[in-house]
Amino acid sequence: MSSIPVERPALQAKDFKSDLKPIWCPGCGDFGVLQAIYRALAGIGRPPHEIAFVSGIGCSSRIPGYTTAYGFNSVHGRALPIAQGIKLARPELLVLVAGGDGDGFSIGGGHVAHAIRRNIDLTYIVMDNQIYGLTKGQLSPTSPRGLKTVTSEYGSLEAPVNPLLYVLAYGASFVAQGTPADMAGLADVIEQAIRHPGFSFVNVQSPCVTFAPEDQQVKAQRGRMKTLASVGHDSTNRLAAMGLAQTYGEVLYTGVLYKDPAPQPTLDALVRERQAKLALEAVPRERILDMFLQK
Amino acid sequence: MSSIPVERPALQAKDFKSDLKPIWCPGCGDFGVLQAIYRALAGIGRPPHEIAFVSGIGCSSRIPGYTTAYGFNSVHGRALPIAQGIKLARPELLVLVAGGDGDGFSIGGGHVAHAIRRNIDLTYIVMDNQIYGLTKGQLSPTSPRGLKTVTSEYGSLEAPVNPLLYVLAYGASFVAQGTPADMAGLADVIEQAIRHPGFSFVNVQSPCVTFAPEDQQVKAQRGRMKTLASVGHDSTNRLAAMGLAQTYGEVLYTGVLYKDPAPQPTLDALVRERQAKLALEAVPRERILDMFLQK
Amino acid sequence: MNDLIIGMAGSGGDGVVSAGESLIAAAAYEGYHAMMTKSFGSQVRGGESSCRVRLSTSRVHNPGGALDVAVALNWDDFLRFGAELPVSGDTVVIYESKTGVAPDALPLIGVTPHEVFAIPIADMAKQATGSDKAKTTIVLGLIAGWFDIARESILRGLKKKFARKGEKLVEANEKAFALGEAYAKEHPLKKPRAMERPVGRDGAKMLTDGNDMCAAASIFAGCEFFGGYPITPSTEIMQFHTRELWKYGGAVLQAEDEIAGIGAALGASFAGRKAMTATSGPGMALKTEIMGLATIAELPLVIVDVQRGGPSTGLPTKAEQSDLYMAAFSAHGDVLRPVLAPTSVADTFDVTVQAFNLAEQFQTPVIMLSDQEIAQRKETVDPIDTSAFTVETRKLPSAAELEQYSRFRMTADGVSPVSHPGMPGGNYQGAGIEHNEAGNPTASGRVHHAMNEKRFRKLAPLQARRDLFHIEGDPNAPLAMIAWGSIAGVCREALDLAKAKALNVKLLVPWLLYPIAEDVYRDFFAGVKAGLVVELSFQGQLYHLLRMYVDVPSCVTSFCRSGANPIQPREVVAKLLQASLALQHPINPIATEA
Amino acid sequence: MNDLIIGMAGSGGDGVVSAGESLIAAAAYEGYHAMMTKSFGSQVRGGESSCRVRLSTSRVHNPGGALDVAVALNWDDFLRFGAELPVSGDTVVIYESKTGVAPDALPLIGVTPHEVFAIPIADMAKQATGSDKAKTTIVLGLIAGWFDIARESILRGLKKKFARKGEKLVEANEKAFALGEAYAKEHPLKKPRAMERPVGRDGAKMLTDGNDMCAAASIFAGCEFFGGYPITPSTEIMQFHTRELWKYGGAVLQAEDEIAGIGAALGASFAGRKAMTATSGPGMALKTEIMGLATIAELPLVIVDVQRGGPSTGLPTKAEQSDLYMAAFSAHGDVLRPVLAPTSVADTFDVTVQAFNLAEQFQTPVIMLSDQEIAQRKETVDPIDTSAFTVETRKLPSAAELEQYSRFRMTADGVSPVSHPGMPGGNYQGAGIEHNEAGNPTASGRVHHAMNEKRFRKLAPLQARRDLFHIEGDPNAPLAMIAWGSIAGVCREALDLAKAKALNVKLLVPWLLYPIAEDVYRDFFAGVKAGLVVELSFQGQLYHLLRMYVDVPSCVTSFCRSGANPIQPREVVAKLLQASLALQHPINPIATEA
Ligand SMILES: Cc1ncc(C[n+]2csc(CCOP(=O)(O)OP(=O)(O)O)c2C)c(N)n1
Ligand SMILES: Cc1ncc(C[n+]2csc(CCOP(=O)(O)OP(=O)(O)O)c2C)c(N)n1
Ligand code: SF4
Ligand code: SF4
Ligand SMILES: [Mg+2]
Ligand SMILES: [Mg+2]
Repeated sequence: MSSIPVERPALQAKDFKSDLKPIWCPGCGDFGVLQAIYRALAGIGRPPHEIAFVSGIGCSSRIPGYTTAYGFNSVHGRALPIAQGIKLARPELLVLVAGGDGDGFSIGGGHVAHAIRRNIDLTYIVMDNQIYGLTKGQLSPTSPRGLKTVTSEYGSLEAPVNPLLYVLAYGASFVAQGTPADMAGLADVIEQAIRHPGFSFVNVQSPCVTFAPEDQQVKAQRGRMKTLASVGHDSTNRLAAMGLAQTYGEVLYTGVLYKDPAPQPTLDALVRERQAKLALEAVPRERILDMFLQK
Repeated sequence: MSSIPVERPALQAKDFKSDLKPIWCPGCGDFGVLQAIYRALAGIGRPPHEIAFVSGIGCSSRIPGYTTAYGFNSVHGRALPIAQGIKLARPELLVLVAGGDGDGFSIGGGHVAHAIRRNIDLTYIVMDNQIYGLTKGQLSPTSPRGLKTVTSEYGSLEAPVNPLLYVLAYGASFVAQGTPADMAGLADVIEQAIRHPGFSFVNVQSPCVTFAPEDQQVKAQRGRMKTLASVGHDSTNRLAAMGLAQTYGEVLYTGVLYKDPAPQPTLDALVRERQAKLALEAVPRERILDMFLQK
Repeated sequence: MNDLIIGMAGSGGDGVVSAGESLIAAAAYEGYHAMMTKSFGSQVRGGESSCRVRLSTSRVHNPGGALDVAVALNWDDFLRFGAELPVSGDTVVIYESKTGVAPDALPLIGVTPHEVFAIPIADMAKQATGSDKAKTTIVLGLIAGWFDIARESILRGLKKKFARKGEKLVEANEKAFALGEAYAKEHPLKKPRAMERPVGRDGAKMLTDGNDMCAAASIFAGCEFFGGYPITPSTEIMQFHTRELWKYGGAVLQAEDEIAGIGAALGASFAGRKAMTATSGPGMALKTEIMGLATIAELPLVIVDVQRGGPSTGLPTKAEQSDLYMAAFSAHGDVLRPVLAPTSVADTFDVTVQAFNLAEQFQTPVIMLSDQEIAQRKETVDPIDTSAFTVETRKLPSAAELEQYSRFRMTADGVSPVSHPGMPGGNYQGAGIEHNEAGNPTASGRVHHAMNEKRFRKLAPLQARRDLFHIEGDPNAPLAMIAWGSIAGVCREALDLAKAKALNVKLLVPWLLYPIAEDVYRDFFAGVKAGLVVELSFQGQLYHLLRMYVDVPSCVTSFCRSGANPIQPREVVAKLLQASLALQHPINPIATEA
Repeated sequence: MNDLIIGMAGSGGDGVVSAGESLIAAAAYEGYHAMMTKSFGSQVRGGESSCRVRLSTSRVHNPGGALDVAVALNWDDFLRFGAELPVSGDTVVIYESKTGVAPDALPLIGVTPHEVFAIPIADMAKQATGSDKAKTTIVLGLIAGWFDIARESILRGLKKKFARKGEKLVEANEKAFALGEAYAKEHPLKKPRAMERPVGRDGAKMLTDGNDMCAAASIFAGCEFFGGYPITPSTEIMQFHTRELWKYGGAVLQAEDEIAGIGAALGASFAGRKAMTATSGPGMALKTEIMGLATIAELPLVIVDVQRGGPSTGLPTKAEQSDLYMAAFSAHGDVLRPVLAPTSVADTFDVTVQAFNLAEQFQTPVIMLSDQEIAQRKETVDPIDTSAFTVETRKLPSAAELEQYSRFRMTADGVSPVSHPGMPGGNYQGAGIEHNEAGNPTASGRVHHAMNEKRFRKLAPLQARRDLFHIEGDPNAPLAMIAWGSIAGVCREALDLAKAKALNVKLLVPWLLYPIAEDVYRDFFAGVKAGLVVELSFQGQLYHLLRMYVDVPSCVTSFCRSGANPIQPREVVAKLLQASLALQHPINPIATEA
């Protein structure tokens, strides 16, 4: 093998690191996520210009700017629609989507189900810190009931969203969870997610050191962490995965919760198929008006 | 008993019928839903002016106008937010929400999870006809894969939304399904839903006779219908309910899929509690600025 | 006779719209200019429906006013359309005699039609075909008989239409048609009204509506992506694309809402493809935020707004021109975004192509304001020579520029070459946050002002685009009209009527509504003594928009009305006449009779 | 000395903002007029931060220009704020000597400060307290010492601030303060600058920012519901309500997005409660559709837009006045919707109350355009006599009207009594679709036009609301300014400066921005020889809005600039001077020196 010249030099994590210095608070969990993404991308080996990395708005949504990929730090909650447009327009690209719990499950919550049921080949990474970081500490949809924040002086009265259970119910083809408290595991599930054909979702419990309470921090996480392998979970069983997902907020399961053993064709693949088939029927663009002639 | 004068004369279905003649197509399933609502409301016995009935836009969303309740035929997809505002502002009202599959699970899909996690005491009835009726026959989020419509000449490439599974994953306190093919059953689940304290959801397979395919019509439904009682389903088991919900689109289960045996306090109740408690701390409105004085 | 307006109404099942379509198709085939509008009751199916068909030997600019022929298959249904089917003293009324109404006691208030025929249409249909389904074929026979129009082509169309339902049905309809024709011959009109023959040859005209024209034009212009959500009266644009766009390697996303629709389209544009979305008022409202993102991210995008009556859900099936303010101003921050409007089905082609070209050339969202009238009416269109159109594409960075790529580089014309994912060396961060030339976030007021200046400056060339404006009539006329969108057709007809009354009038029709091309209007206003800005909106939005940038002479006023009750050419002429009289300068004394 | 501007910058942990707050609180307590703004780097935590405090014995209208005192705990941090902390030849510069910079080699380009003190602030803090955390307490001591200001009150404040952290910390800070003060006494300023004493008594002033004032005012005005979603720089309004509104039987919904936020608020209003939402540009964009619904459903609703730099995400932490177009026009269809703007923290009270009153009185959504500057700056406010304000509530139907209730009855003033769920007999259908008087859907053009007319007509009384406008300066002055929002404060100061230069200027400050109160402007323009409409936006949006309805004289021009680099009073004065010279009519020759 070693004598055969490789087409491209192998890429390393540092090739995905941009010159922009992250403006996250010192110790923010998102630094770990960023490292894990560098590693995963190096593992995949696609050059940065073939990657489109889309995000919404939030501390976490700044992440594309810290990579050398084409980035689109769009508007709050709309990363998934934009990413779907990119992938359908250029299916040859590797399309990553990332953002916060608020971005993804509050304002952007309406888009998740549809991205998933379309099964477009995207990887969606949510940095779930149970708080609104960028706007300085308001309740997020994943904030636990009772949490006191600047918008819940007397404690939150609402049950949190369960991202894992939701995406399983939406029929996601690949669902995993990780935390920067386990960097190797996190890089691994992200790489698996990218490799998986179809919509893949990774929930990352990425602590906000500035606004999230003590029990969300890395130290407390260690007490709640459990690998899915250690509980003998069968990651091809969606209903079992839903059962485990119900413990979201208590146990912090890491690893692959669900992976479709026989992935359905992706929408981008189906679209390409349709395009190829119908191309035969196309009249030239400049003669498109012929169809209106009264013959 | 008969000698004690009742405060209000008992209400009948016709008391909830307005003078407006429905402009649905002859035979539309929504006529049946309307009748079932009249009956359920008569069963409940609250006078029409104590009811706020909110909808979005769609054929189905016209339903409030055919009742004598206070109605709000709002904008497409936003019935739930408006209804939540009404209920939080006036918890003493009975608040009903209704609309189509597109209204509820496409454009309005982002609001459902949040209405449910807040557990506001609303009843939400979706007239699920697997099509966009009002706009004349486009794909809806519940349209089955492969369906040919005016927006899917070559067949839909997307998997449908599963309303039952979604709301179960969101943690809805009461989830049922009905069809106008079984009027008594439908009126019954709607009445149960209204009586249930907390967020209740009723999916009604209400056929669009004009645009939906043959196998969605009442006649075909009869072949797919199965009461949940007949399969011995335990409606207090959410995971079991999720299992059954996975057959959405094939089997048409009717009855109560899930009912929280120990319903959590509703948000409107928690809010009232908070208001009562904090009222003690209130300075008069006209002295609110005192807090800014530098003492 | 060289102009004929036919209106028909019946119940949902009667098929009057289908009959209208047969008629206009036949007329178009023979080379008539024609236009057809349809209208429905509020019921989704089974309610009343109507159509108006106007045929002419010269160009037709609008659906016209009072009917020459009114066909009531049922009086209740007919009357529900009120002002949409106006009967005058010149109208020939045809109705189903079985409704029991006596010809001298028609339920028409305040007007006696020229001539009335109570005809047992259903019975005749039954006689010819064994069922009353062919009622409208009888009507087509009557019309062909009386007006001597398109006989062969109607029969040819009926044959095509019923062919796949079997030879028997074809024959039955031919019989029904013949029966109607025979009735007409036996009962000649008091005042014979045979239509003149059109010029032109069979099959040379196109026939389509504005929505299909827009979608087809977008394919011509290179559109490769459509993202959108159904909404009346724009849905047909998406529907067209779901049939056609794949053939060109494009893709269509029927999104979960309008935000996702425009989001996906913007994504496709970021990925280097030409992309569009289409919607109507409520959907436009939802797209506001992402339109702003497209502006600051400097990405091409075409947004079609098929206007209907507003505010809110408003009047979903009626045309209005009340979204202009929204198109020009709906975004936070300082935004300059071109707004274009077609005025007919035919020029929907030109304007759609312009929209794509401007979007690409200036890396900007462009809004095309169509309206329900243009979008959903059928119109004959003369052949379009597509080779006369250029198709623009965005300026890509050169290899040298990619060496040290700076996405938002300050260039002389404000347009910076734009890369897209997949292009090595072009890697950059797109963003809605203010950025420096490299694309990195900034909070600097200086950079922000410079970037605003760049985003405005790059659109300056639009000021000189006189090809986006049309002046009709005598360019030195003292009386003036300005009209945009479907109402431009009304004013074109008014221009002809005014000329017939010897009023000296000119008409300015802008395709480009915003930014305001100041010199075009200043030049147009020179020498004007009185003028009208004619619009189908309550406020007269273009009139006020003009005032923002141009000193509109006080003799030019706004003439406007809310939608669903369109301004008629004769009303415009009456206003012009009034203005001319008020100038104490009676151009033609006989005009006072109007 | 009667006006003092202090600017400080340091790293996140240095606590300069907290020190500024101590200083302004003490000054306010003593009866000074004061204003404080703060600014942060882009890092969420641990980045650089700065504040500006302006103290005066008379009213303060804006944060001011060059600093009298510049405090750099770290030069890198200080310099990052650039134009926000301008040093002039009059500035006293104080900096941490340990940074190694020599007093004669400051990294300040093109300016030599009046006097420079390199002080071992950290060391002094350590000496006093054992740690360097009390650096800013040293600075407070220096300031109190040199400017003889608020000594007792600062100490009183420090005591309160550190009390719950223990007596030891209080003592340590008192020691640090004394050390700073002693340093000042030992090193007197070249030119002594002791501040004059304020008039007024201790504790009589309020101190707050615009967001808190808006929220408090809304409670005074009867608000019972807040629905919203966090967004900078408006979030504090919601935060206030989540603490307070429950106390008044109200409720707050932190919704899942801005659409749900305004939707819930509209629902609460439909249910008969006064309701509001608050947001900034991107959120406003999303609320567009439901704002249109509120207009056609004729429901009261207050929408606060705290403007920041745009378009899109733009400059989230900087003020701009570029959402005016959006506020006036963002909706499809013909919509008239009042837009108000406060100009200071103090009048945010008045304007918020007006917003609720207008909403209720006219059953309409009302937009209040605050901006980041007003919303987030702290300001002293003189006591407000709330009993002088009326609080309006919507007109309910009488018992007789409920007998045969017609929700949208055509009334003389266009306002129809409105019921709400729970009210027997008032049952009606609210809707976004066009409706007749009873509230039932219609597609009639006639009814539609009449309803548009009603919805516009009911707002006609706004034209006469001269109380929503303020004319300052000589009402007959030939030079004029118009300014709204936070820039009004800049122009108020410019007015004073102009007067000092013997320029005869008047200033119009509108609270009501839209609809344009035509007569107010016409009257104001009478006799004006030159004027400026001063705005913090690229386009000058009010200037253009005025032109839509009023013949703005050509001598009145737009003076505007994008946000994050505010126009300064002296720039306005320079413009006025230029204008006055251009008029060939030198009002005062010495003015040419400026
Ligand atoms: C339309 C819109 N609404 C609100 C905001 C303000 N905003 C920015 S980020 C954010 C939430 C941040 O929380 P999350 O998505 O969880 O990301 P994090 O900062 O915690 O990583 C909000 C509310 C916005 N930028 N745009
Ligand atoms: C914002 C917005 N987008 C789109 C529409 C157009 N529209 C009205 S109803 C509807 C969908 C109707 O389908 P569904 O909700 O399933 O109701 P149905 O008519 O089938 O009962 C659409 C797309 C609208 N009115 N507003
Ligand atoms: S605020 Fe929280 S999420 Fe944001 S950068 Fe800081 S630690 Fe990270
Ligand atoms: S179109 Fe379908 S859903 Fe609408 S009224 Fe007709 S049958 Fe019912
Ligand atoms: Mg978060
Ligand atoms: Mg439906």
